[in-house]
Amino acid sequence: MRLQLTDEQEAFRDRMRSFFSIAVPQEIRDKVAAGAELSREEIVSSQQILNAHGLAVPQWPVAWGGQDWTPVERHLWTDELQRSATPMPLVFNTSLVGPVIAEFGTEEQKQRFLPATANLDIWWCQGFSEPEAGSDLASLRTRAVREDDHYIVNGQKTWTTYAHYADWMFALVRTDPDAPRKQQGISFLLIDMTSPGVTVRPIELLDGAKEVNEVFLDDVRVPAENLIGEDNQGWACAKFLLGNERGGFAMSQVVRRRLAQAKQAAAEIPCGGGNLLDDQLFRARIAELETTAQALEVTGLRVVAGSQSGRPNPISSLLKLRGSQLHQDTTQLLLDVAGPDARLFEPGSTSAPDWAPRTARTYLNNRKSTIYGGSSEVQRSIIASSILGL
Amino acid sequence: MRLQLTDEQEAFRDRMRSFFSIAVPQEIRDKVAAGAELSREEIVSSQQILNAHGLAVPQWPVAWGGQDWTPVERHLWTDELQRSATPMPLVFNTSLVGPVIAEFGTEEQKQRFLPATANLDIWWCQGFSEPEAGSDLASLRTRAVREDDHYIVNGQKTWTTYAHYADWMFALVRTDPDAPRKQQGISFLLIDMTSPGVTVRPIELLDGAKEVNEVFLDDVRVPAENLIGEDNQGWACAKFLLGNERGGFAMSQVVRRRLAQAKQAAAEIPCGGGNLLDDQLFRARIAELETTAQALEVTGLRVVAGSQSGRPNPISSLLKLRGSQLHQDTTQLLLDVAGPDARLFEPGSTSAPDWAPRTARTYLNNRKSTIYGGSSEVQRSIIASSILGL
Amino acid sequence: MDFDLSPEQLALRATVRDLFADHYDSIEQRNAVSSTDLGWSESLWRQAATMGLLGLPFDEEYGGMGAGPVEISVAMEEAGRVLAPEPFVEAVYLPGMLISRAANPEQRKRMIAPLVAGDTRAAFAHDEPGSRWPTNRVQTQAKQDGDQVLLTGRKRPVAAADSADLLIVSALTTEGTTGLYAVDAGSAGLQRHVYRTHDERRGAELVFDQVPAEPLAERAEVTALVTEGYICAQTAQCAEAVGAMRAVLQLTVDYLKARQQFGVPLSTFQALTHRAADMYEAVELANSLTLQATAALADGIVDPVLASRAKLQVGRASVFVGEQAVQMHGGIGITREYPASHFLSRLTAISRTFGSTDDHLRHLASLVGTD
Amino acid sequence: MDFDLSPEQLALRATVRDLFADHYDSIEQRNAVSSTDLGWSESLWRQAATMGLLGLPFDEEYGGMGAGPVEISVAMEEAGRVLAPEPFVEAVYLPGMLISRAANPEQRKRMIAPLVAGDTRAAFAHDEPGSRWPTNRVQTQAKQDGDQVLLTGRKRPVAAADSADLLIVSALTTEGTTGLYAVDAGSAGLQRHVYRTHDERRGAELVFDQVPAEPLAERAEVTALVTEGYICAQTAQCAEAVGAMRAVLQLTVDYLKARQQFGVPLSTFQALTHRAADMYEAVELANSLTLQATAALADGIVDPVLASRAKLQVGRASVFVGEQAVQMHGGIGITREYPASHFLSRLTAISRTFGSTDDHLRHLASLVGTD
Repeated sequence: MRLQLTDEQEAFRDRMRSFFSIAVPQEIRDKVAAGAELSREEIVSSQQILNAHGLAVPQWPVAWGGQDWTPVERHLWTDELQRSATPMPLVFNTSLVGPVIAEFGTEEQKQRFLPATANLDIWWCQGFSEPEAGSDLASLRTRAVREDDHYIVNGQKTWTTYAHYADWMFALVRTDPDAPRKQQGISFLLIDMTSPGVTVRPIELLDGAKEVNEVFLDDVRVPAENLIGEDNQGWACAKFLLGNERGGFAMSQVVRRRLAQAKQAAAEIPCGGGNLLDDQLFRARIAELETTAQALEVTGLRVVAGSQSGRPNPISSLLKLRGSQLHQDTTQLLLDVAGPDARLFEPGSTSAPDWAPRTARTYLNNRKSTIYGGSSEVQRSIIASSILGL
Repeated sequence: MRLQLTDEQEAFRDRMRSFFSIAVPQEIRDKVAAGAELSREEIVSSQQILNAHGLAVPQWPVAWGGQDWTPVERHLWTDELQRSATPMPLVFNTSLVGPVIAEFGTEEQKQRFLPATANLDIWWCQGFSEPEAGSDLASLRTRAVREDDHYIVNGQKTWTTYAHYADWMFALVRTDPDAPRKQQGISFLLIDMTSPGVTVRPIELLDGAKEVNEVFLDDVRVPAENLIGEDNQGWACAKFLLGNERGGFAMSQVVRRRLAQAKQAAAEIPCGGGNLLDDQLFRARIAELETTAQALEVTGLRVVAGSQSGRPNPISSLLKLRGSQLHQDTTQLLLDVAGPDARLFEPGSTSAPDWAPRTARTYLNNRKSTIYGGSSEVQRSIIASSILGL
Repeated sequence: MDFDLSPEQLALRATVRDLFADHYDSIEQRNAVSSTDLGWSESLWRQAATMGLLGLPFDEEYGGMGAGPVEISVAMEEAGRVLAPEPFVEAVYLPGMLISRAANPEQRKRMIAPLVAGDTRAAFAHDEPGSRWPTNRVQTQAKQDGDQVLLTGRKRPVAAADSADLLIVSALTTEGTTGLYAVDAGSAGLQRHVYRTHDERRGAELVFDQVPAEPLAERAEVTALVTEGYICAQTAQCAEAVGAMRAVLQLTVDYLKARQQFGVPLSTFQALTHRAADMYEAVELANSLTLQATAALADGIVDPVLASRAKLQVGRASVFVGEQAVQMHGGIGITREYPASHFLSRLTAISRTFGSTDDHLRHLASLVGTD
Repeated sequence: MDFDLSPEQLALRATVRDLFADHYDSIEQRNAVSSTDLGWSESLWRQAATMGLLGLPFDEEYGGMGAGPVEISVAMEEAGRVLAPEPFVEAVYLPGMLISRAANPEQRKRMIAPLVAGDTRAAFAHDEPGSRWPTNRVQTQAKQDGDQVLLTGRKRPVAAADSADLLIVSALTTEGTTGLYAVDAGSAGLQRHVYRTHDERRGAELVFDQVPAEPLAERAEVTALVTEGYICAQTAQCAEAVGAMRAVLQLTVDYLKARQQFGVPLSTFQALTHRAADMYEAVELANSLTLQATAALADGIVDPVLASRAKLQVGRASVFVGEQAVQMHGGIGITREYPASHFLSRLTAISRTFGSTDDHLRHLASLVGTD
């Protein structure tokens, strides 16, 4: 047992740290650090900078731009990316559809899509959720009927993040409604968002953000060559993909940044005779959060150090379950530190500092983190069944 | 809306308060206040004092020694009893079997049992739980087979509080194993504990207390005249009884006493530069508990003030659910205040003050309060189904 | 001891419920109103004035109903149920209460009657940038200039100040005492920077530059007065929160029954139904302390401990119930098209107004003593 | 970065597990041992000495294994799984560590070797009535009397002092510094008042009346030494707690599968299975910080923040897991005949030894700073 990094790992970390400290323009990283929203262009341009240096998709096969890194090195890459407040590469591209195409796609599909996906020349969105299928993903209803060399797709997807930015959607569709189990009869299809019959309607979230959408698919013609894997075998792709989604939740540097910001701001806020940072109840709240953050970090390292096979470790459900709650707890902390000014919704209309109103948006927006990507209830069920055998 | 007492109610309360301040010997009340265990004799003699003044069974029909009080008066009686640290009348007698006999018994049964029950000349224990039937009471297996003018009873009861003190047991037994629903075919039987075939085995609890028992019933002959209500209609008695059990949980004065004791002790305990009572984290913990205690008290008063019919109010599930947890929270508070001395199990072996070791016993013993009398899980199910309609 | 409402109070509740039902029968109707510039309904306001709702706590000589805290709580609980955005507390009850306590008879008549009639609205400009409950170091200056008093300083946030006609302003006199002043919101030298809140209310930052003001009262009473005003206002908001929690719990229960997942309704999942039971518990305990705090005010008792305990219990419950309602709705819970998210926003705001939950816990902790 | 045990450590774990399995295969066996006067098994102790378990952290010149914190944690986690009542930490590791740091070579040899061999046992007498972690105002007096030092004072509680041969005692010198002293437990003038704990351990209150003592060290190192000793001991106990939590979680999971209520196994009730998932989460997070604290000690780093964070996380988890294990077992959970209640007792004790969870939170709060 040895928790410190080896000399090689330290050297690797230092290399990442010095690269990320300058790779992406400071203005963009300042926005990330402040929790402000990035434009599409800013996200694209940062990913392209990373990709130009081979650092956008390290988890991919080397042949397609990946790096032959150990799990620890991959962790250090993530950690240093976050520490520097560099925008993360677009998760839909690099963690979700990319690995699926690399694993299940034909050589032709790989050549067509993977380089453009790594470079964010194609912006992907995820067409999984449907109005009647939330946590119960397999009950999806969007139909795809084969007609010669096309599928005709009809249905509705929802909670589609960045659909309004996306060039393509990877979607689960039902190709055999008569299959004995509902998980069978589902296929994994790539859909060009410019196809006739695709309509995107934004859904306004509770914080006012317009990042998710409904996507209506009316008689959309999708060439059969855009099928990934076998017909009716899409559930295998989905399971592979969801394993990666769950493993990707470990934004501890974001939590650390929020804690640091809360402490800094608290030192300026009057409380009792002194300031809020002197207050023992506040300090105890910070101490609890810092302890949980550290416990999650070490747990994440246990997953990283133990992952030989690349298969998802069931303990990653724990990281998602507790990590999402810690995210919410730290957004709530900042909301409380911001005080009365947090309630002013639109930064800039008064002389209140911009960060204060933003805390309410961040708090409200983060309520989604225990719902999306496998809700906390689903994570508890996974732990109970696949770890505890209940 | 008026939360203050009327003049009549205040006068009633003062009458109770002055009576209870002297009725029962001070030594006994000191033991109650300190959370020490009472002997059988002490419990009997206090109840007999109350009964001599008509104050042991006010909730019974007036004809059988009860008082024609309003719900508020009955509440004030309980509250003042507790405030004075007078031992509560034995719940099995006064709240459980007594009202059942008064409601369902024959005139002969009433005459035979009720006066002796009120005066604790008969000590009752409750034969409901069985090894295989915990929260699922109706699945009990103890059989009673009618033979001429007797029932022959075979089976096993468990968690039987004070069975080792008891003269009689009121028990649920299965008289018709073929009934279509398991709630049918159950009868309510009174069993003389001195009958041949009755064996009591104490169960040691986690705090070392020997208050609950297993009771084995081997071919116990019970005269048919000891059946309460109709054959196979015992479930009606049980439901009536359980309604009273749940309503009886509101020992707020006990909670108040623990909070006061914790604060007093904390003022003597060094912490940082000063004492524990100066510590803001400790004070916040007290403030939270005092707030919850008050919220529960007012909720209890809402139940009292609203109970016209005498039927159990479903909100009493809430009082049991949250009240039992508050009891546990305050025992944990005292445990923490007692510090290292709490761990010394047997008071008296060292120079540690007696109250400190007792806190651990009380904490451990109180774990039962969220299990017995309808577990917290059962209470949540009741709230979900009968209040929320889920 | 009696927790029941009188026949008159029950009638008031029914009338208020009808009024809100006419305007806010659906979240679409409510959102349509709260997205206007004003952010609330002038027609509802006029009806509220006509039926006496705006004048509930005020004397009959000013057109008021001579009612009290119980009636206000009854009305505010109904407002909470439908998330009514009208600033009853901020624009009428709180400033009106300060005026009725601090002002002379002529001022009272002149200022309260039009509030009650629905012709004007007021706002209480007290908080300044950086101030935190319960301490507010007022730095706005009140300077005597010949006959008149001129105010200079900055107030933020000031709820309902966007549409107020009359401002009640706290300011520091040259003698170092704190006074209350009435200011015409249209005065020269006064800037208003209007803002919206995340719970879709309105307010303004006010910048005073030598703005003429009319004195109402001076310290020490001002501190006690503001404390009393805040306790009345926060208790009314507690009742509003109870109404909101009841409504969003019902919404959640209905959703659990209707929504199917994995081939069965969500109500078959015990982890969810038991959490709903915990939400019920939270709401009822919050309700109990709100009732108690309200009853104390009705008896003329201004008790900071009772008020803070209610605020603590309501604050904890608001966050738990609001967050879990959203959580149990899943995706639909976090969209603005569905009511759950609006309830969370409002409950989040209430639990951080007139002192946050932490602030009140800190206050109660400071008051703990041996009995 | 590597969380795996070495082959030697894995072999140690297997050996220790077998040792405990031989003695504590059932709760009846364990209860039979812990209800004796001694409260633990002398035969197990001898075997532990033979296999080197008692000498794990000590130098080979004293018969020790020259191993370290990782090996101790491995052994203590196994002890926790079966609730082994042997006082490894209290009677050997903690006092032995103090001796090895404070004593001169001759004393070390004389005192540590018999501990390692299993021939004697020690205890660390430091706490005095009323003292609370982290402060302990030592009032026991050490007076020079000719050649010898005489101790007078009272120590309580002193874990494992009931059966100790050798006492390591902290006392105040006439110069006002704190020293460590070795005392023969059979000395004249020393009274032992033996007690049992609720978790079925043993200890004694010690009353010293001019008891001859042998000096080991003096302040200021003593304070640092005790801090270091406590951090080592509490980290070992954290590992024990992790073992106990793992075992009682497994016990609970097995019970949920086996126990039928309402015609179905308890494992069909989602409120219970989801709580089991929360227990798993609590155990694993506690385990993570215990591993980290252990690894830091293995690297020679004595970090009070890491140690207190582990203690906080383990303390919170211990209470939650212990209480919920009992709760989910229902009636059987609160009897001494069934293991669950014993796990709760032990976890309750650990979460309040070497500082309570609240004490460590308070300590961490005092250390919070801007980064």
